Formats: sequence, structure tokens, C-alpha cells
Amino acid sequence: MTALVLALVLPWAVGALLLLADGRRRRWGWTAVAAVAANLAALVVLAVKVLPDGHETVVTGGWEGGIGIVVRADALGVTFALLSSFVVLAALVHEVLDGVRSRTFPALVVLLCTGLTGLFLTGDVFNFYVFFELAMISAYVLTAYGDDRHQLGAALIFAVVNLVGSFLFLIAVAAMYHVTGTLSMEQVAERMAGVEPNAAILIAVTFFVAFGTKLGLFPFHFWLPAVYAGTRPAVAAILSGALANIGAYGLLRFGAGLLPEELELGSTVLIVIGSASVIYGALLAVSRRDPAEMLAYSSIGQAGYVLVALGLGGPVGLAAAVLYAILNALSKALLFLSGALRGALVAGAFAVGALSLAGMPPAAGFLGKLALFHTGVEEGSVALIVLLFCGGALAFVYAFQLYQHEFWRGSRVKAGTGLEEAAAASAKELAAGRELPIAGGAAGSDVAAEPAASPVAVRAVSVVLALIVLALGLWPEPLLSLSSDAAAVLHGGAR
Amino acid sequence: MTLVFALAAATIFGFGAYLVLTNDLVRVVAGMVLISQSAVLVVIASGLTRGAAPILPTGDERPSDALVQAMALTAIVIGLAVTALLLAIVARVRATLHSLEVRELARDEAEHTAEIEQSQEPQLEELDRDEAEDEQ
Amino acid sequence: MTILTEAVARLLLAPSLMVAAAILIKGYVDVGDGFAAAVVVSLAIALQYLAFGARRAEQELPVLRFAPQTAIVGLLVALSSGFFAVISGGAPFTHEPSVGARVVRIGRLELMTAVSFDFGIFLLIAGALVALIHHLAEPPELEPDLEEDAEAAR
Amino acid sequence: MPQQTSPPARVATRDPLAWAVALVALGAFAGCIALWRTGGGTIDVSWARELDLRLHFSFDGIGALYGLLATGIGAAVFAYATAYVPLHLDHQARPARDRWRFWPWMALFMLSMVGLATAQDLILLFVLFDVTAVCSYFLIAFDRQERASRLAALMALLVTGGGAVAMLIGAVILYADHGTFSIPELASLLRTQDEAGGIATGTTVAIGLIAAAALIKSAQVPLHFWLPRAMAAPTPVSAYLHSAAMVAAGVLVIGRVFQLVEVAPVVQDGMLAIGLLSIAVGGALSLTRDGFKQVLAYSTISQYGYVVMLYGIGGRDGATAAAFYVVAHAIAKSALFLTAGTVTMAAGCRRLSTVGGLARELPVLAVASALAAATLSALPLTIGFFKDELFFRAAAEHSTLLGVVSVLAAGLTFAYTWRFWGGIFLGERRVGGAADDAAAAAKPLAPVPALLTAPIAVLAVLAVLGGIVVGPFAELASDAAGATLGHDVQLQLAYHLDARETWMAALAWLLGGLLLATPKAWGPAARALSRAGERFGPSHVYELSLSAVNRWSDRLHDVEVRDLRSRVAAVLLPGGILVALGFAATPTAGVFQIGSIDGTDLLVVALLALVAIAAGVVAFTHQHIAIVLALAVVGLGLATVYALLGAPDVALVAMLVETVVTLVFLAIVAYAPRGERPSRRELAGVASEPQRRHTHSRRWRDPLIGVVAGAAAFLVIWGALSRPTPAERVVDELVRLTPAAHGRDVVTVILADFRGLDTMVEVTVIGVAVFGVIALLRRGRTW
Repeated sequence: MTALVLALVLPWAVGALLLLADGRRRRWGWTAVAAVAANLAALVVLAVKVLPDGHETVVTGGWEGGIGIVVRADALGVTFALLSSFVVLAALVHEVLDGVRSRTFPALVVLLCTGLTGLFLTGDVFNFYVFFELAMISAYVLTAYGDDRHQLGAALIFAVVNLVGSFLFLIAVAAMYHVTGTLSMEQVAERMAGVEPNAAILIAVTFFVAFGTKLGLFPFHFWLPAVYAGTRPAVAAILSGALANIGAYGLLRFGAGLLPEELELGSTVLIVIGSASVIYGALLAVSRRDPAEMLAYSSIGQAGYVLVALGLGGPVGLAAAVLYAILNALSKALLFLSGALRGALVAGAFAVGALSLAGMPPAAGFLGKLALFHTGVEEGSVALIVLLFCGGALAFVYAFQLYQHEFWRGSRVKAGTGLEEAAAASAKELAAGRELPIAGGAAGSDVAAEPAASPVAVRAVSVVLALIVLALGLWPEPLLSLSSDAAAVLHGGAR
Repeated sequence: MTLVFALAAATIFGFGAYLVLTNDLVRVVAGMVLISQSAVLVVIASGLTRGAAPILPTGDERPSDALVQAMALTAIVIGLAVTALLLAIVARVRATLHSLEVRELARDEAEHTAEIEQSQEPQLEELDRDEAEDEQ
Repeated sequence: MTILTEAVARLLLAPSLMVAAAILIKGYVDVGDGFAAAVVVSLAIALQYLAFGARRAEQELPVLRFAPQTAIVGLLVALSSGFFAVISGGAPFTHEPSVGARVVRIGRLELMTAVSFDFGIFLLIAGALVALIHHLAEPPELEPDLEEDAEAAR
Repeated sequence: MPQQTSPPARVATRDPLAWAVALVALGAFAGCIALWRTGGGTIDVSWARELDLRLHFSFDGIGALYGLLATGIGAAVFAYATAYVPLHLDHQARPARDRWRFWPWMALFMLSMVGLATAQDLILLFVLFDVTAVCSYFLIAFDRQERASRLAALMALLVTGGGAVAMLIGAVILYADHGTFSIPELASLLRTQDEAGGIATGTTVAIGLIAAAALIKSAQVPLHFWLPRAMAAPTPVSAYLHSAAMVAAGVLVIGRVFQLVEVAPVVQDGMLAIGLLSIAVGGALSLTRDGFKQVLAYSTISQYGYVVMLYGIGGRDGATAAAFYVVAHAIAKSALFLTAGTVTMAAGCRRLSTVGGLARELPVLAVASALAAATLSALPLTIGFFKDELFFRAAAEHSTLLGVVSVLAAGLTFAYTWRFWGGIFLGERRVGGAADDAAAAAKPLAPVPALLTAPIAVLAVLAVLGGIVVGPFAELASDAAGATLGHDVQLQLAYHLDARETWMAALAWLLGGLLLATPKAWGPAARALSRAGERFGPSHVYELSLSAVNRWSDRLHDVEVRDLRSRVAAVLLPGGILVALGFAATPTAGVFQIGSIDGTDLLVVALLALVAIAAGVVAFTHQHIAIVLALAVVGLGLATVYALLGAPDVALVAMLVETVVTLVFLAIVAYAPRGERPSRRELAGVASEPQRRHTHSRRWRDPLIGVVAGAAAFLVIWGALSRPTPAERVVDELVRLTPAAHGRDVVTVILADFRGLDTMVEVTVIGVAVFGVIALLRRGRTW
């Protein structure tokens, strides 16, 4: 229990204190890192206790469950909390090393992490909503982080669209309370079974719209590219690697956990929407020149896979959904962070991310593909296999087109520089290409005006992430058992 | 009363949704406020057992649902928070773009995207035919 | 603003603080809690801003300067009264004195964790809202503060 | 290409990194021999229990054959590359550190080939298969400043990587049907099943998918086009790729899964056809190419066509011949590739048309590569002779037709091999120009380091040695065939002058000679074929589809919505549709209830009506002050409703919050009156005319979406509220427990005690929001 509480309270208190500090100073940045690291450490301790099939429950005030708020760490919650906290930590370290540009950044990241930890570990429907709002409101402010006016526009879009989703979620929670008379997830799950189907399915649809918006599924995705492309890389990494997990987790917890019958009823719709997301996201990602935008569209596609796996359901499908969400979060964080950097080893790190995205071993991404094919074959659906194949092929194309475009063609405009600067840089590049003859270079070869390398320490973060993605591909057992344990929570394997 | 509350909440929600779709950022925020009010109303309505205020309940009369009241309070406060934040973003937008129009924002974004797309060559480098014939 | 509004504003400050205190203290017994009390206080202060203008209001009430710090202190007070029981192995938000135990009273104020929790919330909300009022009293600032940036870079 | 072998290049030859990798290769080669002679070994450990993956390696015949190739040919190629890579970088004026983009990948390439050769598990096979693809991707793109290299790398990765996915799907299908990824287990399971009455269609499809992946990797027609393009790689890479690694990996996989293929005759027949097609197309195109490496690349396609065809023939003959063929081809082809590299380094040319008559100046190279060419064209006293003998035997045993075809194929091989060799070493001496070009005749050759010749000589010696002492090679091939077939095979090879195969070989040589002598006769036809292939062939299809995908992507991107309103609409509208779907999916009769209204409720109803009207005013007013006031009416009206419903706490807070919201709204609205300053765009002098056109169509669209959203919300809310509240409600417990929590106002007790955590988070949200506002308005300065 201590670990459970510490995971929550430590970042909470530190984040609150940091609100007063000037986060651009290194020491506050590192304080924030320490807070998130402590949160991660506490979650690891918790995970050791909880996995494979245990759970740890605390009811606030020492009341009975349902009277007080149930805080419940089970395999599913801990998995997502660990993942999100890890991604947040990586992005935070990246930004602190690179130089924080705003006072509130570290505090907001730490509070966002608090919100995420809380919502993944709560066993109460309404408490989920409040923690969710804590994470979201921090994210809204974070999106505006940086001094670009595009970031401001991105923040506005992000906030408005997601708030619509949030309020829909609140309505659904209220409706759920009305029909079940309780807020504790465990009791809700028991009582939902007896609820008249029409009301239940309408509530389920509302939840789906809310989480679909969060996750950025087609056709709720239109906010996503502008936001991911508009913010700074570290924020984009947090949004796609940590915050988007809310969507996946929400669909799993509320869909498969609380509304399994409705999920089953809507499985066709889920698969259709998921497939549409897969193809649409991947296709749009193909010719995007802005890496952040490409990654944003790719996120839409990857979210589609999660939904397809969820729609297929069953132990294999649910485990695949969890696995896919984890892999996507890790590779997206890696790609967003390394895509903004330059210098030796960064290209390698990005390549690992691209491999993972394309589902190519030895990067861990292929496990997701394997699991999905497995699900598809078990389902006996040729159409689905063809869809997965096409989605995968497109992922190949966009991941490597971008990789080559970014890292093999010499200079590139670093994300976050002003437009004027960017224009000047590309003009310079062009001039260099035309005028400077390169000894021995054949005609038509591009000139590589080597851009300034990013600080070594910043690059090290990306490299470490890349090594983790590689290591998970080479030794997948922990990841696989984690995701199947997490899925087991939902299909009753380990309640 | 069920129908009345559903109608009222849905109407407010609908007006809010309409406002969010307008061009004026202040109206967009107003729309969000309406949507949040609608959600709070649903929360209150979800415990719709009219009764005395749940203070010192004696047991004779069933009090109104205190839990939804607590939830509604929380929701109202969160609504306040997001409204303030949205308004601040709008204020910043107005200060930077000198405009309160969504259209202006969209145009700005479109230009930004176009500049990015133009500043970089296309991703796919198509082989010149003659080069492909028999390279090297 | 006219002298009348100034006078009214000045006159209203003390009573509204009293009302807020009342709402805060009787929260557990009757309608109202720390949150409502804090809003009342901040509305009273907002009235000062409206009546005197930001600069004069802040000159007359220099204590306002500490609003952000107050907010964070409030948050920490609330957080610690929520979680202190964990140290002795209890659940978070465990209530002291516990169920059935005798409550120490000072007049009508009952001393228990929930009260300090509520007080923390009061501080937080009041501080935050006052800070909000302070910042809304001026138009947004866009120019980067260069000297501070330079300082931060060090 | 600048003519220089500068001292720095020679210094770089002593690059420890390069020699370390080469020595590792040599050591690995020795290790492989040792393992082979001692009968190998097996590793079988669990890899990922969850997915039933195993790390199952076994150094059997196939492992020995391909392991020895990967390390042995690897050692020769790496030794060559120690000299080649520094020169290459020097010519391109690239820094020496770029060699780090070469050696680690080469080492990994070799390692993964050995792994692939010994893998016994389909997923393991897939993983290592892809690792070789990744290695080749980076190696092909070694000259990444060249556009052709980048494109070639991408193509190789897409085609072979995509192929590998087919293998994965096949593996998963087999697993779903048979519960194992292990190849030996699958083989015995399928054989049993086959004997019991045939295998399922799904299984055949799965085997076909795996075979397809292998064929793509082996650059078989029609998915061969990535291979000639991959010649953009530095020559040692090409040599390794073609003889022992990448392309060989394809046939390796076929050999490994051959027992599965055997039970699916359709797949096997398909392989036979594809092999024949590849022999013909590859051979014919090879005859038309001018670039050294292009000639050799198409020859590789053709040569692996032989191997595929042999597996298509199958049986003992086919499997042995295929294994032997791979060995002989690897030795010869690597030597020829290295020759091309050396000639390019010496003469600075890469085309047959610009070089000739170099035999006198490069005698060692000429002899060594002649031996390699002899091996490839199956002349006696080389190991190549036996490869064709086995090939003819297998083909002729299968059918007369195939025998005839095989002679034609061998003739083709003879022709393109000697066209290559003769073009470089015979004829009029010229460097960097056509015949009759005086400058070209006089242009000197650059000096070539000995290391650019020695490995070729070693390979040539090996080829001849193999032609004389064929025993070890035969043993290697029979071991591999044994592993392929699943039972022991004996292979005896010797020269029998009277045998049918010898006559077939002689006929092939004759045919090849004829082809060589009469280029004018077949030239136009072959070139027409080549042109047709470029215009309509698979490579063109690849490029077309890639650019089509890019074009579609752009087109879709252009129609993506990019303003806030459409983005919100994109949530509301589909959401509404989904709600309607959900509504329609379940029975609705008697579900919705109107509820009763008694006297005291009338005030509430009236107030709600007022609130709705005020909301309407908000919606249709454009004056900001009016909007704020109408919003206040909505808020206060609702607060009154809450008060009437017995929720005084909510009413109080709603009232207070409403006041704060109104104040904040007024403050923000008051900052700058609208239109006071021109917008950024107006400052730039850009008219906003085109956008105005859309406004009209919006006039109906936006209210419609509002109505849809409202209707959907109505359905959900009404649907839920119509359900009776359950008898057992948690709130009753809360009311009961309130005195125990020392309180009287249940709502406050819930907020501060039962659900204190909610309250804690909620006030934190307020704190974050306020500090967020400060961050936005004041760049975070707290006061």
C-alpha cells in the first residue's frame, strides 16, 4: 500500500511545489525528474507485488469499498501506469537536458504524471474522471508550451475537442451511476449485466466516443495531427506516448471491463472503425514531410490496431490490444524524441523506432504484428489479415521514407525553429547544393551540409529508449507476459 | 420529470455544440460552458430523487441524493477550471493573432503546414527514367 | 470609480471575510465548505480590484502578493491531511478522530482532519483565485522577459 | 572517378576494425568447420513462453553448408573489403569514420546468416530473415549521399521486408492449425497428415506464403527487380549479398522448409515454374546489360532460378543438386563480383562498353576470374562442372522437356559468363572509352592493392580444388540435402566421360559459344525484352504504386479538415451517428419513460425552460457582453433549480462559480475591443475572400450538427434516466455513515471524507488551471 500511495503523493506534492518555482532552472528540472523517477520506482515496486495476478486495494478513509473511493492496482492498471510514467520520464529528461523553455513545464509534467497514475490505479468511475481531468488540464497547458503561435492554436484545438470528449464522458458516468447506483468499478461491472440493453448500449457508445476522441481514432482524429505537429517534441512524445494511453486503457477498462456485453454487440463497428483508422492513418502518413505530422497520422493508424484487437476480443485479442498499446507508446516516444535531434547515434535510434513502427525485428514492434496476425488467424478472417498486411506495408513505406528523408539527405530544419529561420536554412542548403562542388561526388548527389549535433546527453536519452525497444524485441517474454496478465484482468482470468 | 430533464440537458448541450462550431472564439468558449452546464445538469438529474437537503437526515424522509450533489460540485469546479484556461488561451490567441476568429486560426495553421510542405522536397524521389534504364 | 463604490468596497471587505469564515467553520454541519468560503473571499477581493484598480488594491492589501504561495501551501495542507494517516499504516483520507471517538471542540468548531483538509482547500482556492484576479487585471504579456531568460540559462 | 591510390588509403588498410571483423569471419569459419566435422550441436531454449517462441538452433547439414558459406566467403570478401572500403571512401572524399557504417553491419550480416542457417523455428527464421534485410538495407545505402543508393535500399527493404511478412502470416497460420512453430515438428505432423489423406487448404496457403517470402528474397521473377537495383551498394556488399548472404537466405529457407513444401504439390510446381522463368528472364537480361554488376546481378537471378527449379523438381536428386549448386555458385559468383570491383578500382569504369583488353595488365586477376567464370559456366576441372552435372541429371530424370530446357539454360549461363569475362579482359585495350578511342587506349590503370586480387585468387583456387577433390564438397551438399529431406543422402561425384550429363554439358557449351559468337542475331530481341520489362514490368509497377500511394496521401491530406469547427464537428457528427446506431441496435419499446410531474415541480420546469431559452440566447447572440450575461442567466437559473431539488450546497457553489466565471469572461472580453487592431493577415495585406464562400453553406450545416449532437445527447440522457434507480444505492449507506464521520451535512462529508480524494484532485485541477492561465498570460511569472 505504501508504494501505491507514494506513487501518487510524491509527484503530487512535488508538482504542486514546482508550480511556484522557475522551471527553467536546472535544479527544478531535475527535481521534477526525481519526482517522476520516484513515481516510476514506486510503480515498479507495486508491479512486483501485483503481478502476475494479484491486486492491491486501498479504500479511502478505511471505509468499505464503494463508500470510500477504491484505489486498486491490478495488472492492467499497473501496466499502463508504468508505461506512461516511463514515457513521461524519458520526455522530461530529454527536455531538461535540452533546456526547459518555460517556467511551468516541469511542474505540469509532474502533475500530468500524477493524474495518469491516479486514473490508471483508481477503481472508481468518478474518481477516474477527476484524475483524467487533472491529466488533461496539465496537457492542455503543456500543448501551449513554447512560444510559437502555432502551439497556441494547437492548444486551443486540443483543449476544445478533448473537452467535448471529457464532458461526454462525464455524462456517461452520470448515466452509469443512475442505472447502477454505485461508482465502484467492481460493483458497476456486476450491476451493468442486469441493466436493460438499450440504456446500456447508449452509455457504452458515449464512452466509446469519449475515448475514441482521446485516442484519435478515425473519424474523431482530426484534432490530432495539428496538435502533435504543433507542439514541441517532448510534449508530443508525452501526448502520444503517455496521454493517448488513456484512450486505450479507457476502452479496455470501460469496454472490456465494465461493459463486456455491449462491447461484444458493437464488435463489428469497432473492427470497421479500427480498420478505417489503420488504413486512413497509414495512408496519410505516407507523404508527410513534417516528421511530427507523419508520426501523428501514424498514431491514428496504430490506434486503429488497438481497436481492431479489442473488437476481436477474447484473451488473445485483449492481450494483443494491450501489447500494441505498449509498443506504440514506446516507439512513438522514441520517434518523437529522436526525430528532433541530430548527430551520431540519433539516426540509429530513429531507425530502431522506424523498424518498430514497421513491425520489423529485431525492434519490439514485430511482436505486436505477430500478436495481431495471431488474433486475425484465430478469427479466420482473411479480410483482416489482408488489412493488417496493407497497414503494415504502408507503415514500412512511411517509416522508412521519413527516415531516409530525415537522416540521409543532409541538413534538415530542426523542429521548433521559426519559419524565417527555416526558410533561410533551406535556402542556404539549396545554395550549397548548387554551388559547392563536392570532390568525387557524382552528379545528382545531394549535398550533406552536416547540421549541428544535439548535446550528447539529450541524444543519450533517445539511444537508451532505442536500446530498450531493441531489448524488448530480443527478449520479449516480460512484455508479453505483462500484456497477457493485464488482459487477464479483463476476461476474468485473474479477478 | 425524466423527459423534462433530458430535454433541458439535451437542449443546452445542442446549443453548446452549435456554439462550439461558430467562428467567434468567445462564442466557442461560451459553447463549452453550456456543454459543461449540461453535463452538470445530467449529473444532478441522475440522482433525481427530490427530497429534503441531505443535512442531518432524520430517516423519516428520504433526502435528495447527496452523492450526485458531491459529484456535481466537483464537476462544476472542474468546469470553472477549464473555462478559465480556455479563456486564457483565447486571450493569448487574440493578443498574438489580433483576431478572435477561428477562421483566422485555421488559415494560420494551413499556411504553416503549406510552408512546411514547401520547404521540404517530396519524400518520394522518383527515379528519372533514363537513370533507371541501366544505372552505372 | 466613484468614492461611493470605494467606500462600499472597503466596507464590504471585513463582513465578507466574516461570512467566509462562517461558511468554512460550519461546513460540516450546514451548507458550505472551504471551497465556497474561498470563493466568497476572492469575490470580496475582486470587488477591491474593481473599486480601487489593481495597483491601489494591492498597495492597500500587500498580503495579496503571497496569493500563489498561499495556494500551494493550501494544497500541501490538504494533501497532508489527506495522506498523513498513511504514515501510521492507515488508509488515505482516514479520519481522525476515528469513528465513534470523541471530538474535541472549540466552541462549535470540531477539531478533526476533515477540518484541516477543508482549511487547506480554502487556502488553495482563495490563493489561486486571487492570483487569477491579479493576472486578469492586466492584459496578457507577450514580450519575452529577456533578462530573466538570461538568468535562467545560467 | 579520380585516379588515385593515395597513401592515406593504404594506411587505412590497416584499420583494426576492418581486420577485426575479417578475423572474426575467419575464426567463425574455422568454428563452423569444426562444428560440421564433429556433428554440430543443438540449442533449444524457450524464448517467449507466452507466444510459444523458442530459440531453437541446430547445426545440421543446412547449417553447415550456409554457415560455411557465410563465414568462408565472408572471410574472403571481408579481406577484400579491408582494402576496398578505404579506397571507396577516399574516392568519394568521405571521412574514414563512415566505415562504421560498413563493418558492424557486415559482421551482423554474417552472424544473422549463420543464425538463419541453423534456425529450426519459423518465427526465429522470420526474425533472422528480417535482420538480414535490415543489414542489407543499411549496406545498400552505404553511399547514402547518392539518390540511387537510397532508392535501392528502400526498394530492397520494402520488397523483401514485405515478403517476410508473408512468411510471418504463413507461420501464424501453421501455428493456429498445428500448435507449433518448430519446423521439424511441423514437418512430421504434416507428413502424417498428408499420408492420412491430404493437408488442409489453409496449410497449403501458409506453405505458399512462406515459399513466396523465400522466393522474393532469392530475387525470383517477378519480384526480382530489387536485386539489380541493389547494385548501388559497394562491390564487397554486392559480392556477399549475392553469393552467401541475402539472396542465398531465400534458397536457404526453401531448403529448410522443404519438407513442408513437399506435402503441398501446388507450391512445389509453382516453384518449378518460377525457377524456369527466372532462369530465362535473368539469363536473357544479363546478356543485354552493360554495367559489370548489372550483368552479374541478372546472372544471379538466373542462377538462383536453377536452385529454385531444382527444389521444384524435388526428391533426392533435386535437393542434392540444389545444395551443391549453391556452394559452387557462391564461390564463383563472389569471385566474379570482386573482379568487377577490382577492375572498377583500377580502370575507373563500370561498364563493359568502356573497358577491354585488360588481361595483359592484370594477369593474375584475369586468370583467377577466368577460373571463376569457368566454374560458373560448368567447365570441367572446376567444382562448377559437378553442379551442372547434378542439375542435368535431376532435370533429365524429371522429364525430357526439362532436360532440353536445362541445356538451353546452361547455354545461356555459358554465354553471359564469358561475355562478362571476355568483355573485360579480351579485345582491344581501352580504359574509359569505346573502341577506336585513342585516349582510352592510352589511359593508364591505377595501381591496385594486392588485397584486391588475392581473395579472388583464393576463391579461384578453391573452385579448381573443388573440381579435383570434390569429396568434401559433395559431403557438405549431401549433409545439407539430408537435412532438407529429413533422411540421409549419399552423393558420389566423379568424372564419367560417357555419361549422358557430360554430353548435355558439351551441348550447352556449344550453344553458349554460338550465342557469344552471334550477338547481332539475338541482341535486338533481348534488348526489346529488357525494354518491355522496364516499361511494363514489376519494377515499374512498384514505382507506380509507390508514387500512387504518395499521391493519394497528398490528395487526402489536402481535403483533411483543418479548422477547429470541422474538427469538433468530426467528433459530434459521427458520435451522433454511433448513438443512433446504438439506439437502433436494441429494442426501444417501453424503454423510455416520461416520468411524473407533480405540483411543486412546475417551478423547476419553468426554470428549466428559462435556462433553455437563455441558452438559445447565448447561441444566437453575437454581442460578447450579451453572451456573458445570458450565460450568467443559464448558470444562475440552474443554481436555482439545484436549490429547489434539495441541493443547497450545489446551488451555493454553482452561484459563486457562476459569478467568478462571469467576471473572468468579462475580464478577457474586455482586453481589446474587437476589430480595434487589424488582424495579422490584414496587416500582411492578404484578402480573405476565398474563405467567405464557405460561410454560406455553413449557415445550415452548423445548426444541423448542433441538432444532431443535441438529439444524440437527448437519446443517451433520456435512455439512462428512464431506468429506475436500483434499490440498492451506495448513497443510502453514505447517509447512514455520516454521523460516524462526525458530520451532519452529507454532501460536505462526502466531499471531505468519503470521497475526499476526488475533492483533492478537483482542487488540484483548479490550481493547475490557474497556474496554466498564469503561464499563458504572464509566461508563468507567478505574481
